[in-house]
Amino acid sequence: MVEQVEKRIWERVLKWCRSLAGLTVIATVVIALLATLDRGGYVLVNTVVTGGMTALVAMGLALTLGVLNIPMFAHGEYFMIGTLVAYYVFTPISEYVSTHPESLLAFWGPLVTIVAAMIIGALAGVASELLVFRQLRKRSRENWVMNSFLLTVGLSVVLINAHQLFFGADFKGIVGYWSGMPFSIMDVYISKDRGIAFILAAVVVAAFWFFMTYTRTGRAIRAVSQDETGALMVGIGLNGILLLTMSLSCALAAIAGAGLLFMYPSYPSVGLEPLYMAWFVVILAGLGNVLGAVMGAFMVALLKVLTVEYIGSGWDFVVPSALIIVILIFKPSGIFGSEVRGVLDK
Amino acid sequence: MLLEVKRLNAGYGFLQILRDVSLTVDTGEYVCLVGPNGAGKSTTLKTIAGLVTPMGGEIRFDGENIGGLPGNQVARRGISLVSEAMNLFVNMTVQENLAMGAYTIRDKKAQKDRLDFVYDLFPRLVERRNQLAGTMSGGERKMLAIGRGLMPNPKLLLVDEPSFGLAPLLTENVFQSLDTLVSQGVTIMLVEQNVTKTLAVTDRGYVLENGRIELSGKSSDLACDAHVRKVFLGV
Amino acid sequence: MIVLETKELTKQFGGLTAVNAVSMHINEGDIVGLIGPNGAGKTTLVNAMAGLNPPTSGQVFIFGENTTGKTPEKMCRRGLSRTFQIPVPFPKMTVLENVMTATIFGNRPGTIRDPAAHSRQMLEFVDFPIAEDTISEQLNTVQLKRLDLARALASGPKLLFLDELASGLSEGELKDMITLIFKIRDQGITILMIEHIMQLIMNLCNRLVCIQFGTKIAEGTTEEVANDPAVTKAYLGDAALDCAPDAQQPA
Amino acid sequence: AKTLKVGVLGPFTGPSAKNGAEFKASVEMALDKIDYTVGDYKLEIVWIDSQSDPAKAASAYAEAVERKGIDCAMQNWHSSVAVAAMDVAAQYKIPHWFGFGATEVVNEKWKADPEKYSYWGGKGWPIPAKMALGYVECLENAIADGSYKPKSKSVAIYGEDTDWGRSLGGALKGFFADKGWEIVSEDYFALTQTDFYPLLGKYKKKNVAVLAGTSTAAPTMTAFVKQAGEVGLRSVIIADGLGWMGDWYKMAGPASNGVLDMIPQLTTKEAQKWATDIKAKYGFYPSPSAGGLCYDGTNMFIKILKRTLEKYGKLDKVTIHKTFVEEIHTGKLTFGKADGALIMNEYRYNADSVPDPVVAKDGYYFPVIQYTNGKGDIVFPDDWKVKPFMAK
Amino acid sequence: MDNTTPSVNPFDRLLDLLCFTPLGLLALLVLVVLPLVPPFNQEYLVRWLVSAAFIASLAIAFDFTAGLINIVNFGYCAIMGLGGYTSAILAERIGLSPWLGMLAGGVTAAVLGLIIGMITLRLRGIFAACLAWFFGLALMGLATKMVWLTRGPLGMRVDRLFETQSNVPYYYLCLALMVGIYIICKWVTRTRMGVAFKAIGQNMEAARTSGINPVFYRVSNFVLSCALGGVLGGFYAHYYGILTPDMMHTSKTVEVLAVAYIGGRGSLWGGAAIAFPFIFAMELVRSSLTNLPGLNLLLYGLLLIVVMIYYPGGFAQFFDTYVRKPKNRMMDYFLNGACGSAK
Ligand SMILES: Nc1ncnc2c1ncn2[C@@H]1O[C@H](COP(=O)(O)OP(=O)(O)OP(=O)(O)O)[C@@H](O)[C@H]1O
Ligand SMILES: Nc1ncnc2c1ncn2[C@@H]1O[C@H](COP(=O)(O)OP(=O)(O)OP(=O)(O)O)[C@@H](O)[C@H]1O
Ligand SMILES: CC(C)C[C@H](N)C(=O)O
Ligand SMILES: [Mg+2]
Ligand SMILES: [Mg+2]
Repeated sequence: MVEQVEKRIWERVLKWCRSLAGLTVIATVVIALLATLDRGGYVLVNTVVTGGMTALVAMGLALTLGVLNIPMFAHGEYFMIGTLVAYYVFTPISEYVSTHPESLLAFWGPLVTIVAAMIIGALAGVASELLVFRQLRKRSRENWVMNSFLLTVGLSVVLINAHQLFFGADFKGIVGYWSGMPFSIMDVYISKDRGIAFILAAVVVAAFWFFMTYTRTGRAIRAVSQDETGALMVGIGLNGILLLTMSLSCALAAIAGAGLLFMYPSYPSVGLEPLYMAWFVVILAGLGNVLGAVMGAFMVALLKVLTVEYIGSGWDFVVPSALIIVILIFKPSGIFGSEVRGVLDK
Repeated sequence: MLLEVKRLNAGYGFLQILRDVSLTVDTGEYVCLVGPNGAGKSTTLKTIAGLVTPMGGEIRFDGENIGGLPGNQVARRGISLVSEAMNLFVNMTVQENLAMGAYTIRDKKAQKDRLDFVYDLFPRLVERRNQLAGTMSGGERKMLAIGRGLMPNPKLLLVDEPSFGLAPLLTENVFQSLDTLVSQGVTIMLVEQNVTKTLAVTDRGYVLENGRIELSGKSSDLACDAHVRKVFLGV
Repeated sequence: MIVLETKELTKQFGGLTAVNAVSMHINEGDIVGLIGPNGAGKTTLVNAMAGLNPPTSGQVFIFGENTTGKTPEKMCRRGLSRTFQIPVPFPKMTVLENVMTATIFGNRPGTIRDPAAHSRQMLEFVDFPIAEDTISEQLNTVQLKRLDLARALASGPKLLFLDELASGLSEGELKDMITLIFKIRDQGITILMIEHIMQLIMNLCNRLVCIQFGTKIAEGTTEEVANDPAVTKAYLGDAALDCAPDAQQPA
Repeated sequence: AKTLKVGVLGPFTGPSAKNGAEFKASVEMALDKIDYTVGDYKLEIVWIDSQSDPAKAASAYAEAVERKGIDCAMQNWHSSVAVAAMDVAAQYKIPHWFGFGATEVVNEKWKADPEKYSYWGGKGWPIPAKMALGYVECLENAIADGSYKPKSKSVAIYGEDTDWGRSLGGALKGFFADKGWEIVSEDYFALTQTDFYPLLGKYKKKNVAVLAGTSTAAPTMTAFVKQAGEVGLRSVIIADGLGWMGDWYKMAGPASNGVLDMIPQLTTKEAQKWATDIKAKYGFYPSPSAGGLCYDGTNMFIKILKRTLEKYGKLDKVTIHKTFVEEIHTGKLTFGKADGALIMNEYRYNADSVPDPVVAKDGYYFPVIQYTNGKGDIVFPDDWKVKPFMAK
Repeated sequence: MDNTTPSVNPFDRLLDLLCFTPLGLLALLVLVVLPLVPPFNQEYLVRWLVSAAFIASLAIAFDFTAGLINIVNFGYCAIMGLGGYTSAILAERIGLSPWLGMLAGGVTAAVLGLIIGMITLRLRGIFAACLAWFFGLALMGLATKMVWLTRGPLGMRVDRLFETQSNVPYYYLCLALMVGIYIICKWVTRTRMGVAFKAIGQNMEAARTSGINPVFYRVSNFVLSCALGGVLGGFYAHYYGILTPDMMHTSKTVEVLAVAYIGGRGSLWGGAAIAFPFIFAMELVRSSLTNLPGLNLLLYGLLLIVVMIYYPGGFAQFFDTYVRKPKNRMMDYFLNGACGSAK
């Protein structure tokens, strides 16, 4: 009996390995290891650390695509909101800490900052859903993907320029969250900020995964993504779930923004680069596939690191775009497959 | 009366489909709604289930007016719809689909009981419990859809065209399951194209034409009615 | 004359073999029924024959010519048309424009002088109940299927595939449908139809093919197949008994 | 009274809007001092937003001429904008003073048709090649006197992928190669890039002794310096432009200790007072190289206007242009510490140098500085230095 | 598709042949005389007119793909940029005349359109849009990094088309381009090709089984739309006199897309009609409220949101449903023309 189960699992693993998803994951790992042997440990470490952060942004994007069926172009702007909130919350904290270095805030301050950004990001998501997307949904669901996409384009323009108008265009940045010596792994140094940001990303990704698969609300979100009418029929309040999803997705972006403030100072169009990265990841992994996005983030990170390593800085736009074009040609639904109905069926 | 629909008007956008539809269903009854294509049968069910907003009229369920409530609120009050399109969650397993069906039940024990009930009714679903709904055959999906509709232990089950696109063998199975349910005391309102068959199994029926109720009565009487025979059987 | 023949036709989706080495043929003037349980692979088989989903292996011959892997638009020009199980014609066009599209592109340029008139004729032929300037996304499934049929006929086929054209029809309407399909056959069009409604199958078809799990389990005249124990077990159940052929079947 | 409309071209919105803000503050400060009057002329300012985009800038410029009727204009930040705007200025014969935009292209274009482009009066920033030598000499000096002993004479060139970044990078590359340094790599990255871990990892692996390059965007430059510290690079970093933005230290932090930059210092009392005035009025500390140069340029323009009025009795685009040609391009009219220049000893142009100012220690000159805790100390040239160069 | 009635006079027939209604013709005449009457004869306003006409032309050519076959070419401005760079490089390296250069730009853009068209063939809706987007990003990346050819972000200086300093000739050229592009696109939609475009835009499978070869029609649509974009890119290069990779940026495509969609997708004329008031309003806000930088863009974003929520069919749909059904026969003739087709 046990043997049989083992054999079954083994067979499934083998089958997965032979699928496209399995092959790419294995290839990614192998390439990463080879490059590491060739150039040194920093390749691997950089990939992992960069990948973790990209995952946070990409996951939110995949969520809006998968559940709300909105190809979000304004996702970077919620990242921007995250950086903005974090800047205004953390600056006074760090001033206080610089005069009271022993205070508990030296360690907890950054976390407080990130939580604040998360809350404001979620509220921004709620506002956009109520004021923008729900209005369109009420009026017409026809051609939804395209219309909602244009809405997000408009939203992005509005948010960027609102930042410019109310907070000015200067760079609002900080030195770092946690002071102290960098960690060192495999002879590679990683600053505390990056290390903790990575851990934070890992925790958030894990918590999010748990939430989506095992909780009642998480399941309801997935149900809505697969069939809205069906969800209504079993008693799931659609509006509530859509609102929740939007705020979750925006909160994820805001966490990423706040967590990376030490690298991306806040300014109006800071969200563009994370947005492009997130889109790369989401297309690569499959539109709307939230967990695939996590894997995809690491692949894109590796691609970026390798491009800089072997081709040169500044090509990290051209090479991923070219690769994604190739992927779209051969596997339009992405490596891990797409879960979006409206996009695939229409 | 469990369900009382009074002078219901409904439609899509500016297009009105239902005109002054009135009907009633009593607890424990097996009622059918028949009518030619495009008469508005599915629209009636969808309006009762809250998926289409009524333009006028009243829907009383258990004495409460539920007209205009959104679908989830209606579902919470004990009405379950098994729609034509089934609306399954295709990327979830059978078990997860059933669990979603019991979304309104928070009590773990009660959920378990319902699951056992459904699995008893459709042993085939037990075998398939870890399969993704999207990969199941048409008939299995129909069973799953009915099973999911039964999960919340509804006071009223609305079933829309259970035989649509099903092979004869499976159609037979589905009808048998519905019979079993009725004998277990579930109230059912059935919409079905196969009029002869439908009128043979149900207690009472309504005939809907062009969005209006044209006839109603005991199913056995309707089966002999000249008008019904002319419209549906062409004789 | 054999108008369509398949040899060991196989179609796989990833690991799933939806159609497994099916060899069958259709004679000119036949109405052939393709039956089988849900998910048996009927639609997939028809798609493979019509070029919509090229087969993994095996060959298709239409009018004696090897058309394996030819695109559907080429097949259409050769005289093969089809309707869809889930029809969504051109949703933003009017009913007439829908049919006209097929009239214009399905026939050799120049053969049809007045596409509009030809299309109206087709709509009339299938008894289309709704005004020709209705936008087709407003139609319901049954009407859409009817429109799909008119569209398929407009391109002047010699061979026509019908995928569950009659599901959702009431018994009275089934009778009209039977008459209509005979009318089509009488125009010299050979028909292959997928159907679950035995009343229709028994009344219309002179030959049947039954598949299960992608494999052909029976082929032959209607009586032979309908009485085949394997078919009864896999597909018909007791229902077969209810639907003996009607006496009034036209010649 | 008569009015003279003066356009001020700058990136008031878009990615370099911070520079725009410094421009605005500096111009207003300078004009406040003279109460917006020159002789019997009232000066009226028209802000021309370049939006960091040459095409948009050209439109906005033309509109300022035609709709708002500017008679003359001044300033500018980007090289690409300069290339486009100098055509518009020539088209409308609008004398334009002190446009930044260091690129060689401007000079080439200017020299190809000096008459036409004489309207692009004098640049506010010379081509990078004239400035970059200082860094190399500074390091060579330190090696010579034994205070700096690099493991190998290897250098990596980096920079933002713009005209500015590439021209400075190219110049540095040439100078280093001349002195026998090995160029390990040359990378130009997007202006908005802020993640340099992969690039810095590569440098670390190669054990480069010196990193040399530039970026005008504060987030980019500060991120580069900060992350270099994080990955544990021990190289000498030349980060040209790190200090151009007033608030840079808030982002770079202690990682900037030991970094080399070229930046004029606010050495004089007036200069420091100017900086505190700006802080009081506008809420930020200006940088000497954006705000400071702009302030000097504006004051020099006022001097030009005064001279024009004196000489021709009226101010319009013709007379101002005449002053450009007759007084400035000949080196007759200069602007130095005596006139109240804050940053440079003297802004002076002559027939050889135009459109660039004369680069010399007593003229337009940037010292090399090294940062400690956010404060720069001059380490080169020797006669100005306040501290010796210190290797890490 | 209707046969024209024999009683139509030659003027109306010509008008119909050119796809104009009397109203459209009137609008065009207004645009023609506009730069000659005050206040529009000021150069800066002519500049605005040029950029409006330019955006209008792009919107028409963009709508030819987005509106008709329902694929949003999200890399459109990158393709336009390719046309511009081709023309500029040819002019600089081998001294090709800008007029031929514009054509050459059209040709290279068409070739790229051919490639993208072939590749996106298997893809639907959003995937095709993404692919075109990444093509655009890659192209922009190449323009940035191939410094030896394009001078990268340093910007490439291009000789202008006309010797004069005035913008009026450019305006007329651009207006002519706009009208030409409109007529070409409209003509194509009137032929059987137009029917095929509509059909494959709505249901690929039904189109194929009706005998439409999607490869041919989809690719020809892409090629034409891209070729027109390439020619416009050539115009851009020789008008502004400078090319930077920034002109290929997604935000530029967004601008075109916004105009085309606010104008009304699938109508072709909607974008052209809306471009002029739109550009003028934006520029006016920008230049009058210089102390509130970014406000114009904020308003533009809000406008896009409001239109998309309340009127996703855009101006063209609004016009068709509310204005175009007059009681009066004269009005009807004026709005719809004698033959009832177009503008
Ligand atoms: N979503 C919709 N939007 C617009 N019209 C619709 C929609 N759904 C159905 N209709 C129209 O409403 C009418 C009634 O449809 P309904 O589905 O209720 O009929 P039915 O009696 O269930 O018919 P059938 O036997 O075909 O299932 C039809 O004419 C159909 O065209
Ligand atoms: N594109 C596809 N990808 C993967 N599997 C597919 C695809 N299309 C069909 N299948 C699978 O192939 C099998 C045969 O499907 P098909 O649609 O041919 O069945 P059918 O006989 O027409 O059934 P029905 O009577 O329910 O229409 C099914 O199991 C189905 O899930
Ligand atoms: C002023 C200069 C130092 C920088 C400016 N961006 C240029 O391109 O020249
Ligand atoms: Mg129905
Ligand atoms: Mg089928």
